[in-house]
Amino acid sequence: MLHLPLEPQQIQRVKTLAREIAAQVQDFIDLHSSDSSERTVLRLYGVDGVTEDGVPLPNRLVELLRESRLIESGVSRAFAAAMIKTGLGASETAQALHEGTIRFSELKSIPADLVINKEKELCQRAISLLDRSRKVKREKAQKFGNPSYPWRYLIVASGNIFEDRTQARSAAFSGADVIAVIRSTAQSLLDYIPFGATTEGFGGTYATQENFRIMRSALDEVSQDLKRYVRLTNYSSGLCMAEIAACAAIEDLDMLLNDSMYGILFRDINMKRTFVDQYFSRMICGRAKIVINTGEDNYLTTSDAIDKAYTVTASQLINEAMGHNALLSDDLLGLGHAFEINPKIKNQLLYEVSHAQLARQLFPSAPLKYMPATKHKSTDIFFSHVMDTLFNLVTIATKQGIHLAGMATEAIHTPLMQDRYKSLANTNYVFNAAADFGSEFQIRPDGFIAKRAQQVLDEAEACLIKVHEVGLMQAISEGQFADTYRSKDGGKGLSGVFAKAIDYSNPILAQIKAEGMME
Amino acid sequence: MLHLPLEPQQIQRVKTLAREIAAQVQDFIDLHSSDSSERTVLRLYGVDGVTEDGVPLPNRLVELLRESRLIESGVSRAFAAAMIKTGLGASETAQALHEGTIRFSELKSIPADLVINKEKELCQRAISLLDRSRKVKREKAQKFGNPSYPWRYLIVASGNIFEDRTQARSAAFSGADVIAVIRSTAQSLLDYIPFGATTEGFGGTYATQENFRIMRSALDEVSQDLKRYVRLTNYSSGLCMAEIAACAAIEDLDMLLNDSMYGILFRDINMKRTFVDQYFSRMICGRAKIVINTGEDNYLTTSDAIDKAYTVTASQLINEAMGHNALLSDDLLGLGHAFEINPKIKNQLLYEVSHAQLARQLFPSAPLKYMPATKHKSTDIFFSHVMDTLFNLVTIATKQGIHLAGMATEAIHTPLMQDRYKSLANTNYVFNAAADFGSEFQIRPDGFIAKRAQQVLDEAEACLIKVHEVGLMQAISEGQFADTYRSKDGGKGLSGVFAKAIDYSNPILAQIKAEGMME
Amino acid sequence: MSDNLIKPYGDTLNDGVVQLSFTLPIEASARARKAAEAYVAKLNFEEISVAHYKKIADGFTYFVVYARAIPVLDYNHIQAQEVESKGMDYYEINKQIAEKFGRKLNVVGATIGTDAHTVGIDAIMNMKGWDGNYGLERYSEMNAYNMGAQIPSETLLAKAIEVKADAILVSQTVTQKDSHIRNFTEFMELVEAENLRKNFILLIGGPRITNEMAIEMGYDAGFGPGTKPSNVAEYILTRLMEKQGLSR
Amino acid sequence: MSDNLIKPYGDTLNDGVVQLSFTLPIEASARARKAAEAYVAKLNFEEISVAHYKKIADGFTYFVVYARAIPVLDYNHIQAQEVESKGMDYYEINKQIAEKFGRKLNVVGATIGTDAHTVGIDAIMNMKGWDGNYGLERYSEMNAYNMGAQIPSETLLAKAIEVKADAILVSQTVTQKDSHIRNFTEFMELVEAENLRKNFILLIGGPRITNEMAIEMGYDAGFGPGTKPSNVAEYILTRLMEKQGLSR
Ligand code: B12
Ligand code: B12
Ligand SMILES: Cc1ncc(COP(=O)(O)O)c(C=O)c1O
Ligand SMILES: Cc1ncc(COP(=O)(O)O)c(C=O)c1O
Repeated sequence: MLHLPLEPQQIQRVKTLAREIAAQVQDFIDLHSSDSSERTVLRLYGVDGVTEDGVPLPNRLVELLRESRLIESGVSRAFAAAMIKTGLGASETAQALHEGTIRFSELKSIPADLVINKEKELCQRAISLLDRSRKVKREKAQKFGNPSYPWRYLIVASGNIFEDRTQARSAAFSGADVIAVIRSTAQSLLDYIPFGATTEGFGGTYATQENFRIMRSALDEVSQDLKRYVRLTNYSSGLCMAEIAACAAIEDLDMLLNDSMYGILFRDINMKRTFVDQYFSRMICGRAKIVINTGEDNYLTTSDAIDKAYTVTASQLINEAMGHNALLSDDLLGLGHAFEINPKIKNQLLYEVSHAQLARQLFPSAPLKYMPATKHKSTDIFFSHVMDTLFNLVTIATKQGIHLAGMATEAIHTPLMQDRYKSLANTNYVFNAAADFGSEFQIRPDGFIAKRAQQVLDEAEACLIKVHEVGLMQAISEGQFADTYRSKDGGKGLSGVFAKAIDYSNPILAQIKAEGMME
Repeated sequence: MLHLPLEPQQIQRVKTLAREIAAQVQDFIDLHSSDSSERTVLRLYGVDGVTEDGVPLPNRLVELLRESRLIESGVSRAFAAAMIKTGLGASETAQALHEGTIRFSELKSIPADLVINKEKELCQRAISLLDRSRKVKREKAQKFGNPSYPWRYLIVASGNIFEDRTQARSAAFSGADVIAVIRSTAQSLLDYIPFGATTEGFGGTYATQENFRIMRSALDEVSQDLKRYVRLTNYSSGLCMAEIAACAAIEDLDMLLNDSMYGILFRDINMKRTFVDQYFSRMICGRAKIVINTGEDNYLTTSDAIDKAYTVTASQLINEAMGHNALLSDDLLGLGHAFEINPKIKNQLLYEVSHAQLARQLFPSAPLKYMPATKHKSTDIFFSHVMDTLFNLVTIATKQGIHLAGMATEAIHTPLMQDRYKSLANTNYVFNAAADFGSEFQIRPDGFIAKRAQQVLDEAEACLIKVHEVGLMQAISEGQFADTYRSKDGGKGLSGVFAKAIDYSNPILAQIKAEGMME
Repeated sequence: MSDNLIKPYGDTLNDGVVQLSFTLPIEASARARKAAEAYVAKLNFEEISVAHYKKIADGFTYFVVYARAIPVLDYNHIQAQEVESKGMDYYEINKQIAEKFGRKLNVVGATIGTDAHTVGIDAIMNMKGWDGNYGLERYSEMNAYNMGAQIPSETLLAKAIEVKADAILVSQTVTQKDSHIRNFTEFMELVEAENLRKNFILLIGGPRITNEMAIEMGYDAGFGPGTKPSNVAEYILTRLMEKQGLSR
Repeated sequence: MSDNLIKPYGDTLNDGVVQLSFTLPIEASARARKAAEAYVAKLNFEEISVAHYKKIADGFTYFVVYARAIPVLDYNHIQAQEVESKGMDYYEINKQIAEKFGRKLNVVGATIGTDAHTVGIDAIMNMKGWDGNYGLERYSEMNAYNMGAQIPSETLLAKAIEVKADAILVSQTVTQKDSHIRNFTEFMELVEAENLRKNFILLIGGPRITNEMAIEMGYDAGFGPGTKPSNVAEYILTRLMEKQGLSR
């Protein structure tokens, strides 16, 4: 293993800073919930389907709950009461609520102990869904064969789930360990999850439960054929973080893009909304053993990858701390970073090794998610292919966990089938040709690479000290991250956030919390 | 700089072995000359042009000398006498000899002191040609700007010198430091140098003096434009090694492919002929400061690059020793090696680093010539481009001297203009991105890379011990190199070799030897 | 004007050599290889050499082909309307604006539609600019308003009306399913519907935008990769002078 | 038989996407870019996107293009004559030779003309073989004579006559200016001039050789990249049985 001479005390210091920053945010989170978090509860209770007008039932119900001015107490108890009232299953009850045959406002008469029992029963159902998913995935990995790190991660983005499936099979055939279905442009701004199979997505394919199912079952077949468990990932980002996490858990997805700040910075989603939702989404991921992938790479698509390298590190530390708060074990922390330095910079490769190794050493047991060059990719596909070769080398040299395969056509179009093949041929070759690079070479302890890593860590520490001083929300509004300024009450989705009433109940969250981190 | 922990004593040992092997061959060389060596003398004395039938005058004259049974004394004195006889210049005298108006057999009457004086004059002319070339090149390098190592070496191979010129300009524009005009297939087996400009070569463009001139003058213009001295190289190999060296010196070429064993092994040229000719060719190169490029890379296109890595090292040591015998200074020793390991081998990159660094440390002041993958190149040009990226990395990491740019289309066709561009874009990027790789990383002293280098050196030593025992000629006939067996009196061109008579004279060789290695 | 006939160049004039790579939805086999040859022949090539073929999925084969293109193009018939630039710099442009107009120019920019890419428009407009070339916000003689990304056409136009914009800058990066064309067209239709076309210089830009394209869609000019802020500033200056009948 | 119409596949069936790269002998400019577009249009493409263009020499511009190919190919019309192989191995082949012929088969091989590449013919003939598959010299039931490279056609034929060869193996690697075609043709003409065509199984091989090509030139079969010695041995065995009317 490569090694940078970092001071353990400094690592302690930055981790403590991040922990305290996260704790402050957690105080806020604990007092709030959101429409989408409530919808998540409903989904885990078994509510699915859409109205005649295509409105998802979870949305419709939370809307009704708001109209009844009962939202502050959470949907859990109200829905349990409704179920008792109808004596029917979750979906039928939801339908009844939608049709107005029963109303949230008319359930007060149902005895509290009955409601609480029903709630417990529903919660059990929810938790068992998550536990089942955790077990199923573990079994499949064992049965089919669990690839070792780095996992080769390939995107499909045709906008048609069935075409995506063809692409995914091809990618797996060439060696992909993870398939990511790119989501339709701007889905992050939809305050609901579309329903059913997508055949005409735009810039990607909607994240829907049905799409998850279609792709996961295709990959199960592929895993069987290839004797290698091929993982599936999607996006738990935007206005429906927790809801998507729930659907993903139900459909046995393996990984999710999920960042504590991405939506705020890059989608102008309100920060309160984001913090609340990401917490619940992560609690689900932790319980169902879904690896999260954070989005630090995005900082470097807008800011300079050398000047702002420290923001990646600072954000990773915050994501880790928040992840731990949400009971994510280290093996679920796919903290992000990226190979985004301008290829014209002298010693670009050494810089990248330095940054990648810093992340490796700061988070030794996290399966780091390493992104290829994108911003500086050339439309000269031959040149871009060469950049990816060095990227592949850095991954294997620094033992990254989740390797996003770079595309020679990155600066042109979403990948063609043959682009993926070429990318994997590149990756597979380099991973093998440089298999033991990390143990054969040593970083000169007083050299450029070591000094550079130290500098980034120092800058990250300084940044965290500032953030710690003013609090994370304030720091974001001051533009500390990604050169982007977001005010506390600005952005999309704030109206969906509410303070929990004294009788607020979300037994799922409570139970996950009570039972702690999963093995 | 990367560093392998090699034992200085062992390096001493292998160098001594090689020196003694070369000394033995030198004993043979000193007693012999060849038709082509004699033609070289004539060329340096100013004989050029062809007969009505297209036979080069130097060939015609040496033929006549043979017919007159005077060859064993060398052409120098006979030609000097002929010039006295005609009272004309070299070419006119040659013409007179060709036409039979004078005859070598009829010159005995001319007083010896006159002849010796004429010979001295002619020799002066020859030496001054070489000295001029040495100086001109030094001046041009200073004037235009001398690129630092690694020099990027690009081939042109259109078969038409004028089209080659277009390609060369393009390559230089994209960053080439050296242009190699690939020679027409099988020219190495021609026992003469074709005459004039080539427009219809096959698999390359003939090495002719006129072609040299055309290309060198184009590169002078380019060097002026680019403010960077662009070097020119060609082949001093085959049946006309020394003759081509002479033409190259006259036309101010900078480098020549020239190996002490290549012709024997790969062209089945008689070994005696080769040893004699390469000596004279190298004496010329040393005097005119022409860098030689040896052909060890060729071993690995036929034999396995791991199993037979030691043959490269052994041959480099022999080439060095023979080069020193021929007064080549270290900066003229472009000893060859290659990146030819099967890309499917695990840790291919580490093997290649090991081999390349071994060469670097064995010959610290030689501008090593490093060849890209060829045999294992795929017809999938994208994959081949990736292999070249790692090759480029090894070059810069181990500080090679002369870097032959790898071509993505190697397994398909001789390079197109755009192939060269892509190759250079790859090279330029990697050289810059990994500029200080060698000083930033350290080879683990007890690791795989170090052990592998030691193994190759041990095997090379064992090989040299065997060669030393039986003598180089015998060793070659036993198939010690390139898995190829060549008998002492087999192969092409033996009939052109002769033992020097007691009155043999080659004042050029004598003077170069007497004056020693040039600064 | 005599003809200027051209063909692709491999290593000899008019050899026509072109490299292709593509995938066919058929199983890899000698027959697939022949199909690739036959297909490339339909594309007007000869001496077709299938250098490489490889199965990349069940029922899909990837090919690398070299072949010689047959057609000849008369380069004399090709015209392109390039945006002309005298290479004026920041200082010169500010000076000229001050001299010729005696007021600051107003410029509004945005990425419209659902396109979330801001880096391009930021490169042109933000203070720090691009590649060492100051952005429009930095120009002392300009008021530059960068609205960012995912801006509806209506919002952009409203802002332009509000600040009495001299020029509107529209950026589009995503081109999948021709979304950029749709968005540009929508914006233009909006401007025309409001009868405001003459009020503004309308510029578009993005990684796949050419000047030709812009003009076809009724814009004044289009800017592609590598555009520097000063190119845009110079264009706005000169075009405005032209529109107002001022001499250069 | 119904049609089986195919087109290149990018990421959607029949989208026709093809990648091209080529150089045009013109100076890099927007006009050059347009010329590239116009040229690719002549090659039967639509939705042509010049992704990249770059000056690579005075008067030469390099292009990377993505475009959608228009033609459609009926795959049902494509037939390829593949060399059939049952995948017999060394032991099986030797056994069959012994059984069916009761004598060793004689095989002569060489690289002819000025082509100096021996690695290919060596891979097939030399003891150690290729990729773990024994070469013909190793076959107990064969006498294999590998003459090496740069062998004149006459010499090869003379040797074949001398050893009463059952099969002659001819290798060619260099294909510049179609030298392989010339050499193969010359050898075939020589064999026919001597009226010996029926005496031998004639095989050719090399990196750019296909079976189709071989048959066109009158050879029995052609072998390309990846050929294993056992493929060749099996072919010789079965072809010889066929010629001699022996059942399999
Ligand atoms: C950075 C980036 C992102 C960032 C954007 C961050 C941000 N704040 O902008 C993030 C990560 C958020 C992102 C997201 C997505 N992206 Co994106 N992204 C890129 C990337 C890597 C770089 C683009 C860039 O910034 N270039 C640098 C700028 C400076 O160049 P430029 O835009 O060309 O601008 C110059 C000129 O064009 C001109 N210019 C530009 N605009 C204007 C306007 C005017 C008026 C003028 C005068 C000039 C001008 O001046 C600029 C300076 O010279 C490209 C790939 C690539 N290398 O090109 C993909 C790419 C553009 N993204 C793509 C896609 C599909 C997406 C996503 C849909 C999903 C995905 N595959 O990642 C999402 C959703 C985005 C959405 N809703 O639109 C595709 C687009 C495919 C296509 N052709 O349609 C690309 C090509 C990647 C790919 N191969 O899939 N992306
Ligand atoms: C090794 C090599 C050399 C070695 C040859 C050593 C030797 N003893 O053979 C050396 C260095 C001497 C050499 C020299 C030259 N080479 Co060379 N060389 C190559 C190289 C790198 C590999 C070829 C090889 O050995 N492949 C491995 C073998 C096993 O594969 P194969 O030949 O395809 O054989 C398999 C099958 O085809 C089949 N097969 C082959 N023959 C036969 C015959 C029969 C009967 C059967 C059944 C099967 C069969 O079975 C084999 C096993 O599967 C190629 C580039 C490349 N990567 O392909 C260039 C290449 C072939 N060389 C080339 C050229 C031009 C030359 C030179 C003219 C100059 C130069 N550019 O280097 C000289 C002169 C040679 C001459 N006079 O012919 C060009 C040819 C271009 C073209 N298409 O015409 C190539 C493609 C390089 C390039 N891009 O420029 N070369
Ligand atoms: C954490 C995270 N979420 C989501 C996305 C995708 O973007 P969108 O918001 O368009 O779904 C990314 C993109 O890189 C990301 O990193
Ligand atoms: C030393 C040397 N001479 C000559 C050549 C070229 O071969 P030919 O003999 O065909 O000129 C090579 C090829 O690599 C070589 O290494």
